[in-house]
Amino acid sequence: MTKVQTSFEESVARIQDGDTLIVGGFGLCGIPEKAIQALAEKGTKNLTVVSNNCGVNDWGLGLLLENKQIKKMVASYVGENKIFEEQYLSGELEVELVPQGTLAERIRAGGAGIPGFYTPTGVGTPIAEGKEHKVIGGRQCILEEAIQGDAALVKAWKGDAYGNLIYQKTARNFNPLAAAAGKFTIAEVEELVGVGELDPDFIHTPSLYVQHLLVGTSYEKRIERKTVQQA
Amino acid sequence: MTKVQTSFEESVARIQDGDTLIVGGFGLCGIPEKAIQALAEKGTKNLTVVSNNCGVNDWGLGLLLENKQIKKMVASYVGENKIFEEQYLSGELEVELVPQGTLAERIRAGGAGIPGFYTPTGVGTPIAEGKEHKVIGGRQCILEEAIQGDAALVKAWKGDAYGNLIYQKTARNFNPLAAAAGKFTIAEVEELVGVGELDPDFIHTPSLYVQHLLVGTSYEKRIERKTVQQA
Amino acid sequence: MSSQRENIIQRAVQEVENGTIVNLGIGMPTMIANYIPAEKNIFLHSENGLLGIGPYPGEEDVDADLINAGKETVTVKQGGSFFDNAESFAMIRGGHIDLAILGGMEVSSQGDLANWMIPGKMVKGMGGAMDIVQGAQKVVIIMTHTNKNGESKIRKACALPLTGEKVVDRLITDMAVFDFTPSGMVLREVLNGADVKTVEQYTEAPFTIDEALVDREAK
Amino acid sequence: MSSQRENIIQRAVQEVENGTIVNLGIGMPTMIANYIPAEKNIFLHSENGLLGIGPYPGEEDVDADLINAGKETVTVKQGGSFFDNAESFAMIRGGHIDLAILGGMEVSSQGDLANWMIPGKMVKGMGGAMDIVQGAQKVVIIMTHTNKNGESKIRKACALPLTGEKVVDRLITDMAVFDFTPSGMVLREVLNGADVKTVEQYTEAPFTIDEALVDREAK
Repeated sequence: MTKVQTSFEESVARIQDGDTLIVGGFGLCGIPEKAIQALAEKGTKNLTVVSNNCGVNDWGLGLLLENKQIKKMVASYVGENKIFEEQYLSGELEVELVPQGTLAERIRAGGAGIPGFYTPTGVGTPIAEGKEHKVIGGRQCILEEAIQGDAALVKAWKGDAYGNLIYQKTARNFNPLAAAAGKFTIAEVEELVGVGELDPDFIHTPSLYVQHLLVGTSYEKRIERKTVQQA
Repeated sequence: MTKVQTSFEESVARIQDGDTLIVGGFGLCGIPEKAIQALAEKGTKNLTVVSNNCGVNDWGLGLLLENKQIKKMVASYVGENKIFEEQYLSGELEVELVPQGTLAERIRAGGAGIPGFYTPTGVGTPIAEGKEHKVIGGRQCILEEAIQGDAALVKAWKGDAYGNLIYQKTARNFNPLAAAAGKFTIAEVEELVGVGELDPDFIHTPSLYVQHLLVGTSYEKRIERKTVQQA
Repeated sequence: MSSQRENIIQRAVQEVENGTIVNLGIGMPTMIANYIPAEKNIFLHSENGLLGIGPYPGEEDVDADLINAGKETVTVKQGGSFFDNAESFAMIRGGHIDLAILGGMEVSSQGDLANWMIPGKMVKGMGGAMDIVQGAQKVVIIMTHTNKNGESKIRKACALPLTGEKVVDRLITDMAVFDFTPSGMVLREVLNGADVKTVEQYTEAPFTIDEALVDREAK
Repeated sequence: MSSQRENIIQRAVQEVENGTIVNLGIGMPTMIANYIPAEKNIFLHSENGLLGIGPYPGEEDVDADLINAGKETVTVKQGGSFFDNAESFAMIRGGHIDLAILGGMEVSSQGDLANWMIPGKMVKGMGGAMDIVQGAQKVVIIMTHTNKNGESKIRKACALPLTGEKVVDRLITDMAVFDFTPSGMVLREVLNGADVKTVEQYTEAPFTIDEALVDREAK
């Protein structure tokens, strides 16, 4: 019943060429550093990656870009990455830009078995082109479809052997949504705690969403924009 | 900035005849006892009440039924209440039965600004009659619409003056969904704690969903089916 | 408990595999929990917002804030969790429940289920049943083979309003086990001393017979 | 900071009312936070999952797990909370944010906004802007009145791809404040020494002039 694994290499070997992968994180905050590194080493190709951003040149999902492992990126903002720009302009990389709230909701819908939903977000913009429109409750909306992943990579703060997870501060971001929407979810945690140590009233990702759980060590947790108070 | 109120009577006076009211609770577990009692005393009429169940004869939403304050009930299961049966069979009470998961999702959608969504739940059943059908991802679905309340009544375990709430065990049930879907949300808590005492990583209902917060005393918390282990 | 119900439960509990997430319906299915062997590590899901239902509490541990979907006081298992109803049905609809065992009133040969409403009688509501039959990875229905008048509850087509269309994976009665496959309803097992002939006699719906079962009877 | 930007921020901060929930866009809008008077109890919402942004941390309190939507390290205010992105945008789309202040590239006379994409240039993405303009109770856009070539950014119709259609409630520039009403765009205030004539000269979009403003200029 334990989901604890010890080899990131073996866990990411579950991911096949051509898979759709949902990856937690916002910018470089709360990204599954270790699983991404293992996947970069593994070299799995033709991935469709769904994640709010695409890392930076030499970190996070940028590592997979550098290796040309990503065929298509689904994201809301990709402005922090030069390699991304090159591959996109050369036509190597397919890109689907999705408003952040719609992206979050589509991933949630994927985990929650809601095949599609209507939202006013994007009406009258290029995002709405080709999408079904419907007025509901007096509001013009467009139809958006759920996103499910063949696999999901998430990063949590603490987890137990059953796969219960808690996240810290804004490192939560897309992680719980990704965990639920992955058919095979690999969670990495900073700390493995005993079963029963996490308060059942305050578990962010209940155990049933997680298939593999690994403990990562020496997290870099790079900061994109360190801002401090002027003393 | 404090949302703390002292009079249930004054708070429920915000609710008008004919309003749609979303009420937390599952069976008699986690119901907003005090606000319901105050509303029964106030006598507000022609209410549309959205709640998973409708209390029992002499407790919970059953008190509003007894007073004939409810015009229409939207629920998933109403089998525990004799008065309900009488009013329904006499045609006094309008009833919309909604599958429990669809009810939860419709209330969540109301709070989340999702006007409608597709679900496979209910396809091929009386629930699907008259609803738009669509095949998404190979799955036959029906369109369900969001539910918003003019007001919501919820019961939490602890809350702070800003309106942050936490719930206990299965008393959480529909309460966080109702809190978000009410245009005016009245939350009652067993304990008021200082601002900053609730861990920001573990708040179930963030403050912005709550308009009034009241402390209830001597909760009855009736049990419908007390079951104990045979020694 | 009648021996009929006891027999059904005894067979149904074999469906529960180690390390799985299981939702048990209200009534007879709830009782299956008491028969799950201790060596199987099962997480029982309760749709009112609990993963990891524990045993009924001792008198001193009864907690009004901790109930199951049948509104009975329960406990929570180590490693369990609480959540709201949107999350609970996200688990169900999203395919995160491995197995659901529910009661039935009628099952059709194509795997339709009716278990929530009898026209002319007071409608109590479907609760979470319509969501569960659509969402669980495997849906097992348990019911007596016939009604009080000895008539088959396994029908060519359900007469009662449906809970779900083509949703049943397996049906367990006091007499037989059927699977619902793309090529129709298949008799897999005969139980409690019944034979294929008896099952045929008491089953309105047409079905085929598993080869292995034919072989066994031929011996 | 240029005095133009400073002027815009000074006027924009007046939009922020005590006791409200406010989302500030990346860039110039983020800087508004520094100008909110301490006596106003505001909860700043950050769409990456934080209600109650506090000031930038001291050097020793920098936490990689605590950032705002602009990816800057921040702190959390007492009474704040963290949540996932589905919840964060449920707050936005569901109308639970009282005020959003965002930057703009172009605004049209009917309140259309373009602020995410310049054809021919590398597309970086819209982030949460399309959700915010649809969901916030009040949407205030801040931008310079004209572009580098002195051309009006307030257009009859936006030339750039839209972020949202008819979504702007108020526009604040270095020269003027406009409101978008069912009867069209209305000039409410002239700022920083500009007069109505100058505003008319630098504004491509047609607008009417608030009566009170006409009266004031007539004096």
